Formats: sequence, C-alpha cells, structure tokens
Amino acid sequence: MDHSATTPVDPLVMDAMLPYFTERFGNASSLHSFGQEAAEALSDSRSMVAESIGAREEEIIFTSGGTESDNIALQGVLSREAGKRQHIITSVIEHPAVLNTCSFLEGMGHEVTYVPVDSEGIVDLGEVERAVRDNTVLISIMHANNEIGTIQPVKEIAGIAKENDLYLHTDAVQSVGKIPVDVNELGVDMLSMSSHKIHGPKGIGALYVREGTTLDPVIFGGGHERGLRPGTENIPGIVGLAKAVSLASERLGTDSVHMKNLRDSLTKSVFGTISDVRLNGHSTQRLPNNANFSFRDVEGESLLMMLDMAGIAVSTGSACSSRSLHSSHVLTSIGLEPDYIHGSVRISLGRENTMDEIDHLTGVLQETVAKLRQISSPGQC
Amino acid sequence: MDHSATTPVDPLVMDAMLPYFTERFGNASSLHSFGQEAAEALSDSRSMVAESIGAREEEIIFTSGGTESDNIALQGVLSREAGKRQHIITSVIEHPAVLNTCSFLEGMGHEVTYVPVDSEGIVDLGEVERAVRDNTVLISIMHANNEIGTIQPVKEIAGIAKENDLYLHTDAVQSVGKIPVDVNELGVDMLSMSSHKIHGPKGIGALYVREGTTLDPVIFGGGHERGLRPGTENIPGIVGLAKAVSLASERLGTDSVHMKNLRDSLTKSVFGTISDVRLNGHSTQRLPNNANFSFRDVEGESLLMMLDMAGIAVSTGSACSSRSLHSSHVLTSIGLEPDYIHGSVRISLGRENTMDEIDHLTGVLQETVAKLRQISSPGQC
Amino acid sequence: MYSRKTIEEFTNPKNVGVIEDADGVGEVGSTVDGDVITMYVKVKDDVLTDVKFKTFGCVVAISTSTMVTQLAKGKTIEEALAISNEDVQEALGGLPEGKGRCSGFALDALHKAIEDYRNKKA
Amino acid sequence: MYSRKTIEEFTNPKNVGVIEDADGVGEVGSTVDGDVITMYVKVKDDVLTDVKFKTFGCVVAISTSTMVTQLAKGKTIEEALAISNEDVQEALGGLPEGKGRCSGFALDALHKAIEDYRNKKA
Ligand SMILES: Cc1ncc(COP(=O)(O)O)c(C=O)c1O
Ligand SMILES: Cc1ncc(COP(=O)(O)O)c(C=O)c1O
Repeated sequence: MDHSATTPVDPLVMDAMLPYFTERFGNASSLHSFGQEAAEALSDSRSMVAESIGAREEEIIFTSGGTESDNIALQGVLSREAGKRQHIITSVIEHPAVLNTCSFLEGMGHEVTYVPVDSEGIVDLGEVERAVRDNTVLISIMHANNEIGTIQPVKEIAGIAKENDLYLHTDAVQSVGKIPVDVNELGVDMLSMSSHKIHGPKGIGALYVREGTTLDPVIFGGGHERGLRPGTENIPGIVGLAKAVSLASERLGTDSVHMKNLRDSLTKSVFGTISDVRLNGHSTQRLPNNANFSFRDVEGESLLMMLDMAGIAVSTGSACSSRSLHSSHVLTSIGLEPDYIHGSVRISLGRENTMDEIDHLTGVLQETVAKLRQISSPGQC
Repeated sequence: MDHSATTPVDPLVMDAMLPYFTERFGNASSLHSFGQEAAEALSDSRSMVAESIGAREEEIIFTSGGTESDNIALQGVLSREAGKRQHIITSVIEHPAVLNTCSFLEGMGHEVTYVPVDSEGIVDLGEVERAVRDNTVLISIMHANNEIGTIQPVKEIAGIAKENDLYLHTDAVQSVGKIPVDVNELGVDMLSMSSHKIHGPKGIGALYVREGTTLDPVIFGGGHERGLRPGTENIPGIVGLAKAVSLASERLGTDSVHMKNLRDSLTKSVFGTISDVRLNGHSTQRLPNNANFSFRDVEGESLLMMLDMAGIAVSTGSACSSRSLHSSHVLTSIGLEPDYIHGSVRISLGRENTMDEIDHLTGVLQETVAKLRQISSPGQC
Repeated sequence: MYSRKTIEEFTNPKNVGVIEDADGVGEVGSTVDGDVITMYVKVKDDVLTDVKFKTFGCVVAISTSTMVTQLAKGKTIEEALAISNEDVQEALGGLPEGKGRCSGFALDALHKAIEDYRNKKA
Repeated sequence: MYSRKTIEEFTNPKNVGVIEDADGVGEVGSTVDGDVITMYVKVKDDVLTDVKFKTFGCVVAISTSTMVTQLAKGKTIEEALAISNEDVQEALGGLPEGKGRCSGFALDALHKAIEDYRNKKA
C-alpha cells in the first residue's frame, strides 16, 4: 500500500517490453533494419504517451524519470547567462526534484518564491498572483502532492501564467493514471511524468513540452530527443512507459472509483477505531488512492516497521526522505502540530488492493498504534 | 556486426533482472522490507560493478547511461560560479557526449583544448602535456574510440594529470568488456560506462568517481546516489548492468581472443578481395572487435543499406550521427582523403559472431562494393 | 538494514513502563525532535534493582531503550555507568550506518536517571 | 524510413551508365560533399531518347537518380523540364523527413545535361 513510492510492472507492460530487450534490440539512431524497428517503436510509443495527455507526438521527450523531467523543465527555461537574474514561482510542498533544482538555480543567481499552502495543503492562488515580478519566467506547481495527495488548482494557475506571459510547468508524476490529466485542459506548457509510479518500468519518464516552448538541454551528447535529452534511447523502457500510460488511461475510470471506495472506507474505519488521529491534506481535492494519517504519540518509522512485520508496506513522509530523521517539509508546511508531525503514515493504494486488505490494514493499524502508545506514553502503563 | 552501437540483452542478464520488475519491485529508499530487498540488490550490484574495474563500492554512481556519465564527470568538475574560467583538455575524437558537453562549458565561459590525433587515431601525448595551463582542472580522454576502435594511452596521460595535479576522466563505454579496464592500472579519477554496449539493458550506466574527487550534480532531487544522481533507482537496470559487467569480466579472456581472430581474418580477406580500401585506426592499438574500412568511390549509407538487405548490420560513422550527412569528425581528424571519407563502415563484432558469418560478410562486401562502384564510377560501365 | 536481534527487541521490548516510586528518573529528547526517552531506576545497596523505560521514537530509540534496561538491571551503579554505546550496539547485533547517533540517547537517559538518584540522595 | 519503392529502385537501379556519345552531360556535387551525380542525355527531335546516370552518393541520391532517368526517358525536353521534385518523390513512394533536400540533386543534374545539350547545339 505504498504505490506512490513505486509499483510493480504490470504483466501486460512486461509483455510489451520483453521483445525489445532481445530480438528487437536495435539502436533507434542506426540506419539499418534492426535500428529501424527501434525507431518505429520509439515513434509509436511517443504517440501513445502524447495521446494519453492530449498532446502531440512531437511534444513528448523521453527522460530517465520524474526527477530528470523536472530538472529539464526548470533548468531548461532559466537562463545560464552569467549575471542574468530570472525569477521562478513554485510552492513549498513540491517534490525535492523541484525544490532542490530551485535551490541550485538560486545558487546560480536566480530568484525563487516558494508560495505557501493552507492547512489543507492547497496552494494559495492569491499568493501566486502576488508573487509575479518583472523578471518572472516560470511557474512550477505540482499537479498532485506525493505525500498528502492534494490536487492543486493548476488550471487556475494557468490563467495567471497566461495573463503574465509566463511558462507553466506541472509535476504530474503522482496524478497521471489516478485522475484525468490533459495538457490543454490544464493549460500547462510542460508536464513531468514517471513510469514506475503507474506500473511501468523504473528509469524512464517523459516531459511534455508544448510547441513553441524554448528549452536548453541539461545533458549534452548525440542528437536524440531533439537534442533535449541525448543518449541511446532506452527502447524497452519507452515501450513499457507507453504501455503503462495507455493501460492507465484505459483503466482510469474503474480504477479510480475502486481505489476511492477503498480509501474512503479506510478513513472511516481509522477514525472509528483510533483516537487522536488526523487526516492530512484536503478532504475532497485529493488523489483517490491517497490517505495520510497522523497519530499522536506514535513515531512514523516505528509504526512503519511494525506494519511491515505484518506484511503491510506504507511510507512515512516521502520515501525519498525516509533516510533522514527530519520531519516532512509538507507536513510542516500545512502547520501540523508537533505531537502529530512525527506520527504520520501515507497509505497509497493501487488497483490490485482489495476491501479485505483494507480491513486487515485497519485492524493492524489499531493494534500497532495501541502498542506503540503503550511504549511511549507515560499515561498508558 | 554493429555491437559498438548496441547489443541484445544476454539471457543470463535478463534472468537476473526479471524478478526486480515484478515481485521485488520496491523502492530502495523505502524503509519497509520490499524497499530493503531493493536496497540489498543496489548494494550488491554496486560491489559487482566496482569489483570489475578494481574500484570500491562507494566509488560507483549509477546513471542513465554513458552520455549522462560523461556529463556528470565534465559538468561536475567545472565550476558554475559566474566569471570563473577553467580549462579542460580533451581530444578531437571524443564521443559527442564529451564534445558537446565541452562546447556547452565553453558557452559558460570555460576553455577547452581539443588535442589532435595522428593518422592512426592516437592522441599525441606531447600535445596533451603542452596544453596544460594554470587554470586547467580536468583532462578527459576516451579509453577506446567508438568509430575506429583505437585505444588511447590513458595510463601515460594519467602521468601528466598527476604531475600537474589535474583530474583525469576517461570514457570507457567502448572498452569495458573488450579489453581489461582497471581504474588503478589506468590511474583515472573518473570513468564512464554504459550497460547496453555489453549485453546489458539500455537506460543504465555508471560513473566511477575516485574517493576524494569533488563533483557537483547535474540534476537535483532526492538524496539517491549520494545526491550525485537523484531519482528513484532503476533497480532492474542496475541489477542488469551488474550482471552484464561481471559476465563481461568473466568472459573477457576467451571473448576477446575469439573476436580478434574473426576481426583479423576479416581484415585479411577484405584486403585480399577488394581494391582501394583503407583500414582506419591503428593496426594493433585497437579494440579486438573493431574494424573500420573505407572504400574508395563508395558512399557509406548506400553500402550500409545494401549490407542490411543482405541481413548484415554495420554502421557508417557513428550510429549517433548517422542522420546527418556530414562525414565523421573522427575520420576527418585522422586526415582520411576525401574520396575515402564517405565510404567508411564500422564492423564491430560480438561474442556470438562466427567465422561463417565473417566469410559471408566478406563475400557480400565484395559484391556490394563492386555494385556501388559500378553505379558510381565513370570508369566502370 | 536492521539486524534480526534489533527487530526482535523492537517488536517485543522488555521493561516497558513507569516505575511510580522510582528513585531516579531521566528524560532526553523532545517531541519536536521526534524522540523522547524516559528511564526510571529503582536502587538498593548501589544496585539497579529495577530499570524501566517509556520511549516515543524510532526503531533505534525503542530497541536501544529496552536493551539498555536489560543490560543495566541488576548491575551496580558503577557497572551500569560503564556500559558503552558500543556495548548496546553489539548487544543489538549492530545498527545500520547513520543510526549510531540515536543509539546514545537511551544511555544518556539512564545516566540522567542515575544522576537524578544521586542528586536526590545527596 | 525508406518506402518499399525507394528501396526497390535503390537495389535495382535502371539506366546506370555512361553514354559515350552523349548530346549533353550534367554533373552536380563533389566528392568532398559526399554526393556526385552525373546525367547523360541523348536527344533526337527534341525527345530524350536515352538518359543514363552515374551516382556516387547515399540511398536518396541513387534512387532519385534512377527515378529521374526513368521519368525523363522518352519525354520531350519541355516535358522533362516540367518534372518536379514532388513528382520524383511521389514516384518513389515518398522520402523520409529531412531527406527531401538531396532529392533535388538528380533533377539538377538532368537540367544541367539539358542545358549542356542546348549550349552545344547553339
Ligand atoms: C511528485 C513527484 N515528483 C517527482 C518524483 C521523482 O520521480 P523519479 O523517482 O521517477 O525520478 C516523484 C517520485 O519520487 C514524485 O512523487
Ligand atoms: C565512446 C562512447 N561514449 C558515450 C556513449 C554514449 O552512451 P549512451 O548511448 O549509453 O548514453 C557512446 C555510445 O553511443 C560511446 O560509444
């Protein structure tokens, strides 16, 4: 139940990829027929990915994952000219791939405004609008948050971007496959996605780049991906991403209803059986598969470990930051109280989860929280 | 016979990877046991890769391929401080991943000396030595060239680097698995490799970084790979690379003798049966699997296409540049005459090639060259 | 990765609890930092006849807490003060890299409890 | 990717050769650039009774050369001059993107050959 961290590769995706590892192993840039097969797979995959988000084939660039997509979008727009000082607007709850790229860009002399979120984790539109300056070139606001699942008002932000003639990037790594994602509906110029979050393989992702958006590459080499992302194309990965994306689109309707039912039932039982608990994030503007609870007097890693011993995988804070002992920047940003902030778990469901699993999870959660509180609270001997 | 462009994944590599796509799909940064399995695979793979080149586990960083490894090495060493002007020494025959990164760095205000090669494609040591300046920080010279297979005197260059207290990087994408590669033997501080050139999967590579070498990352995000290469680790890819590398080491002795025998026999027959032909590169200081011929009055793409129709894959120039009509920068650098420069093919053998295939190739080459000359030369009606 | 022993101790911690009439109490950490360890000692003739703990914290915080109580219980104060961070880590079958730092907290709490006992006695 | 027709024409080019007593010869390109196309024409009563070529060059250079000779042969000079780049490409079943540029070279050579014929006649 840690599907926001990563997902197993779907068997249908695996089947699609397999031939490209062995028989059809060519280099898409080669002229000979082995290479031509690869070139066809590349082009077909690009259309599939494009179609799933309402884009055109030429607007899709394959990358090595969500992190690189975010980096190309941000580093690609901001000037590298010495002394050129440009401004980005982003939010305090972005993924480290955006936040750390922003601090790198600040180090290069650029400026960044980190717009706050309200107590439910939604970006304040007024603050976005007020943050616009003369030298602002880019707004980057994530579509859905990876920890608390809140869905940001990207469409409304697109209005602000358009009015001020700014590029708009959105990190849709968590929303693709969970809620409808359409680049024209959202009004974004760039959009990041990652394959391994949607039952595709790891090490591959994509960046949507609206026609007319001028980007500089981050890494340099051969002319692959219009020079924006050189390196021999990872054809099996690309084929896998395309299959995963198109399966996700196909299944979106049924899967999201299924996951939302499970999630809502989980939330109800947790509140019914455990005291001193918070649901972090927004009650309705959130991904259908995400629940993020904070339990008072319980520490996240310990909770995680006990759930793990019961065969249940969840995460605390974001998987990416779990090695540090700091509390999550997202939970801090929504102003969660100190006695709750360390006791948070993210439960992110997948299409294959069942109601029985939810019942089991609720039972184990109840026992575990009780046990850890018994160890921790002086009040409970 | 285009193994320098890319190779099919070895069945043993495939077997090693497969479980990590599905059952063992965890995120190596997660704390729970699915994640821990991934973390173990990551660590084991890192040791395997390290061991194969005489390095230590902590000195290996996984990347998305050879291009990214080269970029991290070069961009990582050169300062991003505005106004800071540093100097790199490289060669005219590097791969575009190095050359284009160098021009990017020149655009940022740094300086680059492109050392020439002799008519056999070997870098001139004296020129390397003379190129050293006060502000030189890095020498980057490839171990083996991807087009003409020449092996550069990296060990001797390491002497120059050491004397002048410079970092030394080598692009070993083509040499790993073909000739012995040991970072201490070579005396390099950084070394790039790519998995898909040695029967591993595409989209994964590694950079060796000697302890004490200070590098800045190129992309930013979570703390993966010591912050030097963030993004959810591509565990199946990493496991595949490790398996490929260790198979290549194991098989190096037998495979290189086998490929050298085939190559030498090919060269002999080509010179025996076709007139007006050159072998580009050095006669002995070259990869055992590489032959690069130039045929007078024959154009490379046409030759390639005809061989392809006979079921034989080769490349002309480098696969990466085959879409442009320019002639290879490597062949230009060795001073090949104009009537030969467009008629070059690279034949890069793999372990699975046989003597029968070589005989077949020689026959087809002879016919094809004759046919194309008949179309092209006024002398032969 | 945690050792089997660490996970065992974490899952079934011994000596959890409050000693109501403790001779010494020591607390380290704060809720804000994410780890709070409280140690309670009962002393008779310079011997720690009972040691109990309450810990809000991570796997290392809990497993070192229970291990410290087990190592200290029945020892003289002098012997208990001689228990080192290495002793605790060894008894737990080693701790993952980067987690060693936390492992000192439980010992610190024990030392504070002993100090508290001495202060009260003095 | 080349069309089936392009590959067919490339593999079995028609009208390859030199016309020793040509009425006009036209050459474009140079060995340095990597493409040299030479067209030979035989003219009778304003009709191209024979057209032959020699081409050193890529797949497009060779396939457009043979296609141009086939389209031009038997036509009047005026008709031959009216053959467009699009006609050649269409006859070849289309050319890959970015390769259209080269496709004009063979026509250029034919035009030069016709010019050469006219100059000689004048
Ligand atoms: C919102 C968000 N952005 C970016 C990323 C980075 O994606 P990847 O790990 O594929 O590089 C993640 C996943 O960790 C994410 O959840
Ligand atoms: C010498 C050399 N360096 C770098 C590369 C780039 O490697 P990759 O395509 O894995 O990014 C290649 C392969 O194209 C190469 O031959």
